[in-house]
Order: sequence, then C-alpha cells, then structure tokens
Amino acid sequence: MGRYLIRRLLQFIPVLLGALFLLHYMTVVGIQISGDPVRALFGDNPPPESVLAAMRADYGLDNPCLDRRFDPCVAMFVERLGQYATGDFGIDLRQGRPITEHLGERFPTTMRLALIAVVFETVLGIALGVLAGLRKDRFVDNLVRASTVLLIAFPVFIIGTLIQVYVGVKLGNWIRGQDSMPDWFGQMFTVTYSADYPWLSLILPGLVLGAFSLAAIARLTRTSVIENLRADYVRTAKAKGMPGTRVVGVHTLRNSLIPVVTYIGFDIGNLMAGAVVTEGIFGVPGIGQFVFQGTQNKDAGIVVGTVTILVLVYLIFNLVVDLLYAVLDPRIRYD
Amino acid sequence: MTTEASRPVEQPALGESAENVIEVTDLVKYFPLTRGILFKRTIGQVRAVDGISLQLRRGETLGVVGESGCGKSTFGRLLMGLERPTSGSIRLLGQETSRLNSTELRRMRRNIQIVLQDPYSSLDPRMTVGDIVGEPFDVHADVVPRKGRRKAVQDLLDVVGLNPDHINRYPHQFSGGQRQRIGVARALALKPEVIVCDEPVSALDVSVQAQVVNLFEKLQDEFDLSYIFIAHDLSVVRHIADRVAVMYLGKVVEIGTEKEIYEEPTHPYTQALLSAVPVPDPELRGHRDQIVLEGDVPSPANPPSGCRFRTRCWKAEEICAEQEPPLEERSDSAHPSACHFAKVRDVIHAVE
Amino acid sequence: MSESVIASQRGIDVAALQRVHFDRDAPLLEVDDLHVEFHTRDGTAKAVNGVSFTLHEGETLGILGESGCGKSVTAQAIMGILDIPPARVAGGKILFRGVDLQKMEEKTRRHIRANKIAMIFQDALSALNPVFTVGWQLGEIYRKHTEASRSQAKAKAVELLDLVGIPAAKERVNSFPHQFSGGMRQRVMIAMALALEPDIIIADEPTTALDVTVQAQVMKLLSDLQQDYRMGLILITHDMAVMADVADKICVMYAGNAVEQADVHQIYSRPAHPYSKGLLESIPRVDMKGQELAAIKGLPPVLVDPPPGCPFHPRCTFARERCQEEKPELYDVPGDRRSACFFWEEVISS
Amino acid sequence: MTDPHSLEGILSKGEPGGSEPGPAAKERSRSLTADAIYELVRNPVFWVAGTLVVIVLTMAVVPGLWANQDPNVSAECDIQLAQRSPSWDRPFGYTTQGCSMWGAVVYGTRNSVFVAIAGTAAIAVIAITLGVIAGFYGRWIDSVLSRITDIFFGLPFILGAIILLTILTTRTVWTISAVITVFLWPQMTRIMRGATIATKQRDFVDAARAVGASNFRIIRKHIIPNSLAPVIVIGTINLGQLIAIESTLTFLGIGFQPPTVSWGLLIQAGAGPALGGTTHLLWIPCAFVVIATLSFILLGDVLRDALDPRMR
Repeated sequence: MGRYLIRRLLQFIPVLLGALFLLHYMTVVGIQISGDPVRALFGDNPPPESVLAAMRADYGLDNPCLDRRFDPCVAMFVERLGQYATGDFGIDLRQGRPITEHLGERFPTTMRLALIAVVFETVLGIALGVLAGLRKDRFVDNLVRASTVLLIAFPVFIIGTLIQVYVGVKLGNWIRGQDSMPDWFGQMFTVTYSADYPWLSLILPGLVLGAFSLAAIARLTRTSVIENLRADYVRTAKAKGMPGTRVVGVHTLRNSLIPVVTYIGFDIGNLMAGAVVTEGIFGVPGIGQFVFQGTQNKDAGIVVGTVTILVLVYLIFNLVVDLLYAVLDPRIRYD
Repeated sequence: MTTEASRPVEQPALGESAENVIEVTDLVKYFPLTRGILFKRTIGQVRAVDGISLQLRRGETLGVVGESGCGKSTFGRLLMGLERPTSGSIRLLGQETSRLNSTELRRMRRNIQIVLQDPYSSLDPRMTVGDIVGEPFDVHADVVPRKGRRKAVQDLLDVVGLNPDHINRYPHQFSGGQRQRIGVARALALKPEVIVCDEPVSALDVSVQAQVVNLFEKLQDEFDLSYIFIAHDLSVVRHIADRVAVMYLGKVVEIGTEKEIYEEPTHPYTQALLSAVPVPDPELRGHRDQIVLEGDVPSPANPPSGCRFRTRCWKAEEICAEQEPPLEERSDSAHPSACHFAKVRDVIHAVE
Repeated sequence: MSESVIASQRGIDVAALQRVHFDRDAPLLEVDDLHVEFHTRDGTAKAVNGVSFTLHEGETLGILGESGCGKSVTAQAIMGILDIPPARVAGGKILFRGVDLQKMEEKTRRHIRANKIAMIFQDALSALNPVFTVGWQLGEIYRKHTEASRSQAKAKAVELLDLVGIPAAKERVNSFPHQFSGGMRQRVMIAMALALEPDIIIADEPTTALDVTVQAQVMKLLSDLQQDYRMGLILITHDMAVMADVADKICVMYAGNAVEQADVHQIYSRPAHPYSKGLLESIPRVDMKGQELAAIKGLPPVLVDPPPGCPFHPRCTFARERCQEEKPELYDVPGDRRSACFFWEEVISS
Repeated sequence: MTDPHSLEGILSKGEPGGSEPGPAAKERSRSLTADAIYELVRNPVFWVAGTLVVIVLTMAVVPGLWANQDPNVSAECDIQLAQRSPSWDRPFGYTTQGCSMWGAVVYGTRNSVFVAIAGTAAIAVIAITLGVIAGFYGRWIDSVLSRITDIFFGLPFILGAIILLTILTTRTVWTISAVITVFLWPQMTRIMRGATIATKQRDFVDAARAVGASNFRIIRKHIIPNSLAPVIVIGTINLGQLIAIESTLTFLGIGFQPPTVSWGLLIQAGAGPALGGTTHLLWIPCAFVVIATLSFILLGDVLRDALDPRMR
C-alpha cells in the first residue's frame, strides 16, 4: 500500500502541472487568436483605449507574448503558478473582486447540490444495475437497459429545461395551488432555487444533475455484476454453502463495485460541467452558475479562475478515488 | 554469479560439423524488470535464459522440457529471432543469426519456422486459411510465383491432412486440432530445415493430441525436418524426441539421448521431474520411486547462488551453494549433467 | 463432521440439516440416471445424459473424459451449483446417505455443501476471490456454518493452512490469493474443502493447471488426507495417468454419456469400450518408448446435435450399421463392470 | 484440453475458450465481418436506429429533401407568426423568429451533424495513428503519449471547452470541431492503444513475424483489422454524444451564434418562452437532439453486440 500511495502521489504532481499548463496554454492561444478578453467584454461599445490599456495592465494581460501566436508564454505560466500557490486565482473583470471570494460564498450551495446528485446517482444507479444484472434478460433488465439508454441520450441541459417547464412550472404550479399540500412539498417541484428552502428546492436540480451518471452507473454496475456472477469464485462461494444473498451481496458486489468506483472519480468532472448547466437553468447561486454567467458575459477572468480551481478539485478527487480503488482491490495495492 | 553465468560449458566435441543445423553457445536472455513513476527504469533482470549451449543435428528431434518459467519458450523464441539475445551466439546452418538486421532475419526465416502453442490465438481470425497459410509467400514473394500460390497452399493443406477445398474458410470454422494443422502448414510453406515446436499439442485433447503428434512424425520423415520440440509433457517428449535437454531456471541441467535422460537420469531435478510424471498403469501404483519435491521454484529474477536447484535438492551440500556445477560428463554420468553429485537413478520403472 | 458437533450448534439453518434423517447404512453417494440439459441459442444440449454411479466411504471414484464430455457438469449437479438457467437437471436422483438432494429445500441443501460434500476447482486463481484474504475466505465457512466468531474462524483458518502444508501459516493467512504460487493456491482450495471435514470431496481437474512436480505434491496431499479422514473422493480429470495413480473405480464419459464403468485395473488392462481403449492407446507413456500413437480419428460431437445411435460410432473402429441406428445401453459385463457398446466382448478380447 | 468453464465447453462451437468443437458444419464460409453483418440484420434495433441515422444524415446533407422553408432565407420567415403554436396546417408551429419550426430544425441539422462527423473523424484518425504507434512500439513513445493523455484526462472536457470557447470569439463549425477534437482525442487514443496491445500479444502476431512479415505489414494486416472494433463502436456512440455536446455548448452561449441555425440555438431561444407556456419552442428541437443522439448510441450498441460477442 505504501509504495502504491507514494507512486500515486508522485504521479499526481506532473499531471497537476500538466493540466494547469494546458489550461494556461489554451487561454493564451485563445487570446493570441481572438484578441484580448478585455476588449471582448465591452462588445460594440468600447471605452477609450487608455481605459482598456489600464484594465489590461490590471489583469496582467499586457504581456507582449500574448501578441505572438502559439507562444506558450512560459514566464507568464510560472508567474501564475506563484499566484495560485498564494491562493490568488485572479479577479472577475467587471467588479474586480477576487474569484476565491465569490467561490467562498457560493461553495455551500454547490456542495448541497452535488451531494444530492451523488447520493441519488450512486444509490439508485447501483441498485438498478444490480437488479438488472441479477435478472439478466428478464423484464426488469430490459426496462433498465432501455431507460438508461434513453437517459444517456438526453443532454443535461435538455433534461433540465424540460423538467423545469413540465415539472417545475406545470406540475409544480398545480401542487402549489392545492391548499391541502404543505408548503414545503411544493418547493420540491421548484422552478428556481429558493434560499428559504436550501435543501428542498435543490432536489429537482440535483436529480437533473445526477441523471446522466445514474444511467451510466446503472449500466456499468449491470455489466460488472453479470461478469462477476460468471466468475469462478462465485461458484466457489456457492460450493462453500453460502446463502444466495451472501453470494451476491458479499462475493459478487464487492468485486463489481471496483469499476464503478473508478467511474465515480471520473464522473466528478461530469458533475462539475453538469453543475454549470443545471445551476444556470435553475438559477442556483452556486459555483456552476458563476461560470455560467461568466460565459454569458464573456468574463474570461471568472471562467479561467473558477475552472482552474475546479480542475484542482477534480484532480484531488481523482487521487482520493484512486486510493479508494486500492483499498477495494488488493491486486492494485500489492503490485 | 552474473559473471559465472557466461562461463563456457563443455560439450561433446562436435565442432563445426555440418551435421549440426543449429549450434547455440552461451545463449543468454535477460528481461529487464522495470519500475517507474513517470518513466520506467530498470531495477533488475529476469534471467529467462542464462547460458545455454547445445546443438541440433540434421533430421533429429531435440526435446526441451522443463516446468513453467524455466525459460524453454524464451529459448524457442530466441532461436526464431522473435527475441534478441542479451549475449551468446546462435548459428543456424553455420550462419550467425543473433545479430542479423531485419532483411537478413527475413531470409533466415526460410530455414527455421515455428509452431505455436495456442491454436486459437495463433491464427488471425480475420484471415482465411488460404491467406494464413499463404502469408509466407506474400512476404517472400520469390518463393512461389503469384499464380501458383493458391495451388501451393492447397498442396500444403493436403500434406497436413486438411481438405484443400477449405482454403476459403476462416479459422473459427475449424476445431483445435485442425487449427494446429493449419499452423503446421504455415510453418512448412517456406520448406524450412528446422521447425521450433513450442508446446504444439498441450492445448489439445488427448485423442486429438495423438493425431497431431503423428503428423509431426510423418512430416519429419517426408521433408527431412529437424525439430526443437519444447513441451512440459514428458511423455509426449519421450515419444517424439531423439535427444532431450532438461531445463531449470534458465539453464540446461541435463542433456542426452532420450534413453539416457529417461532410463538413466543423473541430475536430481530430472529424476524428480520424471518420478513426478504419473504413469497410466494402476498396477504400478506404489511400486514406483516417487520423489516429491519440497517448496516452489525460486524467482528467475533472483536465482540461488551456485547450483540453482540446491534449494529444493535432497543431495545439496555446501559446495552446491558455492560452485555452479558445469554441464559436463562425469564419473557417474555418461552424458552431460550439471550436478556435482550426478549419479544414475531409474525413477520411471517399477521398483520392488 | 459428526452429528454431535452439529447438535451443539445454534441457529435455524443448522437445525434444518439436523431434521434430515440420513441413512447411515446407505451408500455415501448414489447418482441414478442423472440428466442435465443446457438451453442454448442453437438448441438443447444434453450435457449429462443418464449417468449413474455409487460412491462408498474411503473410496475414490474417477470420472474420466475429454473437455465437454459433461464430467464437470455432473459434479456441479451433485453440488447443486449449476447455473439455472441455462442449465436444468432434467431427471434422475442424487442420493446422499439415502436422502434425495434434489428434493431437499435449498436452505437445507446449502448446508450439505461444505458440511457433507465439498468441492475443489481446477483453477485456484480464479476460484478464489481476489479481493479477500485467504484467511477470510477460509474463516467464512466456519462463521456461516458454525457459530464460530471471527477470531475463532481465523484461528481455524491458520490450522487448516498448516494442515495442508503451507509454511508460515500464521502470516500467510492474511495474504491475498494472488500472492501465492499456483501449488500453494491449490493447497488453499484443498484446505477450504476440508474445513468442515466433509464426507465427500469432489475434485474437478485439481492439478491440470499445475506443473508435474507440483501436481505430484498436490495429489499426494489429497490422497493422504482422503485416507486420514476416510472420505469419499470423486476425482474428475482428463488425465489417464493421474487417474491410474489414485482411482479405485472409474466412470468414463463421452459426449454426456457414461460409456464404461469398471474397476481401475480392469479399465487399464482390458477396456470394454472402444473409446476407453482408444484413449489408452493414444497416450504416450513416460516409462515406455512406443510406436506410432493410435489416435482416435475425428472429433467429439457437438452436444446440441449428436449423431444418431451410439454417440461414438463416427469415430469408432468397431462400428457396424447397428451402431448408427440404435443407442447402446450400459450392458453388464462380467466382473462387475458395465460398457455401453454392443460389441464389448469383441473390444475386450481384441 | 482442460475442461474450462463447463458451460462454455458445451455451448461453444469454435469460439476461443471453448473446447474441442465439432466439425465445422456450415459449408459456406463466413468471415467475422460477415458474421457481424448477419447478427446485425437480424436485430430490429439495428433497423430502427439505422433508419433514423440515415434520415438525420440526409437532413444534414440535403435538407431541401425534407423541408421547403429555409430559415436562412429571411423571406421565408414572418415575424408576425413568431412563436405561433402547432396547428393542422403547420404541425410544428413557428419559431421565435417566425420561421417554420420544421424548416428550422431540418436546416439546423447540418451544423450539429457536421460538428459531430468532423470531430469524430479527426479523433479517429489521431487515435488510430497514435494508438497504434504507442501500443505497437511501446517503450518511451508509449510512456510519453500515456503521460500526455493523463494530463488531458486531468481536464474535464466541458470545463476545458468552456474556457477555450469563452476566449475564442470566432466560433464556426471548424473551431467547434477543433475544440472537441482537442479534448476528446485522448479517450479514443487510449482505447486504440489498449486494443493494439491486446492484439499484439496474440500469437498470430508472433506467427506473422516468424514468417518474416515486416512491422508495417503486421500493423496493416493484423493489428489494425483486429483492433478496430472498439474504435468503430465508440466512434458511432461518439457521433451521438458530439451532437449532444455541440448543442450543450451552444446552449451555454459558447457554441454557434445567431443568426446561424442550429438545434442548440433553437433550444436556447425556446427555453424562456416555454416557461411562459409556448412549449413547442422547447420540446420540438429537444426531441430532434435526443432522437439523433439516441439513434447513434443505439447503432453503436448493436454494433458492439455484433462485433464483439463477448461484450454481449
């Protein structure tokens, strides 16, 4: 375990630096090709050039290497890394507040949303997958397979907008109109986030956010369960006289969950991207909405700073998942 | 220990006799053991083949036996040029083959061919039998003119006992035994002098195994082939081989004629190996000299000092840890045996 | 395991096994006209087609045959661990001490496994669960069939590993299967089968994946243990040589059918079925340098589409017209043996 | 010779892992490709998904075949009719611009599908080339490529695309395809590399080398034909995914920009009014995206079944 841990931690550093450099390089090349983002911020109505120049200087966009196409601007990258190390992820271009300050305010909301989504997708996804795997080619299996394919074909933003219109507005308005229904119940069928119901009004967006991964996890679990049920050691467990529930619950499930855990690590990235869309649609004042607004307003400062932090979070999460993977699979631990 | 590994091994004086189609001297193959976080670096070596010297005579079948991990398959791959030796020399028909470039290697392969173990994975499932058996003709375009290739392939199928009309079939339409025949036909295409048979029957059912063994014997007579027959099944090797080399942890521990190895083994490992082979005769139960070895084979990455077998040997003494016994004829061993205490012991026949 | 020990155990499940009245005078195991079918896309395959045999205490029964002949399916049917579907026991009885296992409730029958009949599989690496320590996997048997606590189970596991000759059992008990060598893993499998001192052990190709020297170690261990505990052993293998070393009597299977049943000496000296005879003649022997091997021509049939009449007739040198039309039953042959060949007299005397 | 999984021993008729199978009963010669086609034509899902895919593709190439009102021609649209609901006359109603919704979605197909095809094609070319090189030659080339893909995997796709497209102000089918390619090549490359390594380890590669085949011949004749199946499957599924991704990016405001016609833009424009009740502005373009995505995914799924029976 120790060696695996060290190796994994050491591998983390180049991947971290590489991903940060990739982000940096993309930003730089984007600017080199499209012109500077300060100009873009103002659209057709630019302030005088002197104002723009001052802003550029403020945001560190006056570096001459930004005029040379495909120049990697390494010096700039090193400078940025130094800023990241001190917790400086830049400022938004309109208000000039540090990105980290914005994120600090928005973080709890997004955490709640993510928690709802993760619980929903893992619990239901694994349950459906196991059920389908155990009943391979029966009705339940066909139902799960068909519905998950359908779910995978729905991009998050489509589910989001459709649910908002049909569940949030149509069904929700009807429920909220019923006197017999308690007030909190109607809040579960929300159109937008409401600060008075910090959990309930996040349920609908949470389900939307988790929908795609739910389908993916269910399918993955199903395949994995079917594969493991065929494994020789499952037969051994039966031959040892273990009851059927134990054969499935202990001998099959533990092995089947190994690929699922890997997927969940990878899925954190999906969730982040999904949060941008979902929070945008449902007006949830979280980190995703922040990015959403940043893209709408063409505020490169917000987008670059926030995404950089999200990538860091993603990489750390993946590291944790990899370690969890080693806990689950001794073959990895003792290679 | 590493330096000792390449010490010349005494052999019966045969010299550069034209009778030898293959002469192997001090052949060594180490595989690097790598570990790395970003990029791999070598932290050790697996000594798969560690100083082998032997000859294959024309028209002869040399059996190479040993347990899994002893390096016998690597040895076969080295002969074929599928692996490059770490050091040592292989002479095929008098020509040094261990340092050839790719063009020369291609020419060399007209003289030596291989039949692989797994009849399922050794044939490309996306090619027809005609394409598989004819592939050597595509590569060596001058062997058979383009027009004659189909006929040549059909002749080959006929030779190995397959229906020539099945030339357009795909491998999955054949059984394991038939697939192995396709592999033999491919090996025969270039009319080689030597065929390396790497466990050619161990994936087959008993009743089919005999068919393929018979085919090998028939072809040897017909085409004057010399075989290197690598197998873990000592009964099959006894049946087909004229001479036998026994391998343990990358080294040949004993070599001799089939009769010398089976009837008069002098190396303790050979004796243990032979005595462990069950005999299909219930009357012999309890009447055979059975040597049950203790423990497992040591790792080839970290072999014991001196004699590699000493950790499991009942005869081991201090000298075995200090001095590696050379493979040579000894006072109590009329054929080369790599044991300080080599002595004949018949283990395969009933003892009273 | 003795009844008295079971009586000392608590729990609903164990009580179920106690209610069963085993006939101590009945043979250990009687398989009577067993049929197993597999439903496939290409049709129904009769994997086991009317197999019968009896096993007594301390006896070793060998089931011999090539791959796909139904020998493993027979074993799994006895254990009750066939995958249903696609498999289905289509007929026949499996009697343990006179009690029909087929009629037993599943929750009772599962206690038969490990307690009365245990099984050893061919490939120990895949038969052991890669994510649990061997100690855990051994201890599980005690924890789920007796009232042993976790620590007691672990102590038992160490004892077992010691019994099967695994050095430093105390430390190795915490290792995972992939950390053992092939031979050691097979010893773990044997330990697992022995855990509750069953009356019968079924060993399905226990040494096929092993090297000969290791095979010798494992077979020796297995037969020593069998004698110490006076268990019945069913050895399933394709290897006639391994069989000759341990079996008392043999059932030869071909394409789902038992084609010959006899004492081990009779089969090897005077086979009464052309298939057994062909098998014997086609194997080279390490103690003899033979002539050309007498291979059996052709290939075993596809089970979904077996030939009419005797399943062996297309490959048989004794075959006549009758063999193509009529399927021979298992005829009694003098010397308490049976052969499914019309011309067994001719085969024996040839 | 061993008795593998007894079940397989019984069921198999010559597949790997099976036992000694019976004589090849079928006289006609069937390649694996022919087998795959045979499997496909028997599968009703193949026909449904295939038909939908053909419809989507023809809409992209010759939209005039399906609709007579081109929203790109302003004369065809009437702002007076904007947002009008479906009627017998116009079963799909009108867009926010007052164009025929049917015409808009049909003509909007091209951009979405073009991005998907261009992206998938570029990814496939890169993946096959790099995957084969890394998998076949191994050593330092493989190490370097693997580390580079690791870095790309450290960057979740949509997040990366958001950054790049926020800064890039010119967004045409080419830039969007390029951005998609930049972020998605590592996934497919890794798959191809894995398939190549798996194929390389099979004995027939050694056998080919033993008869003297050059590396180039081995790659061309043996490695690529035997490694392509997963790329074909994932590629087909990717076509569907890319349609979804393109519309997502457009919805976020960083894909196509008006006045281009595309599904994502139609949804973006329809989302607001739909909350007010004119739901056809939303669900009709949504249905197109979902059906197109679904048909490619289903096609990929049945291809997987046909190409690789073990994955079934």
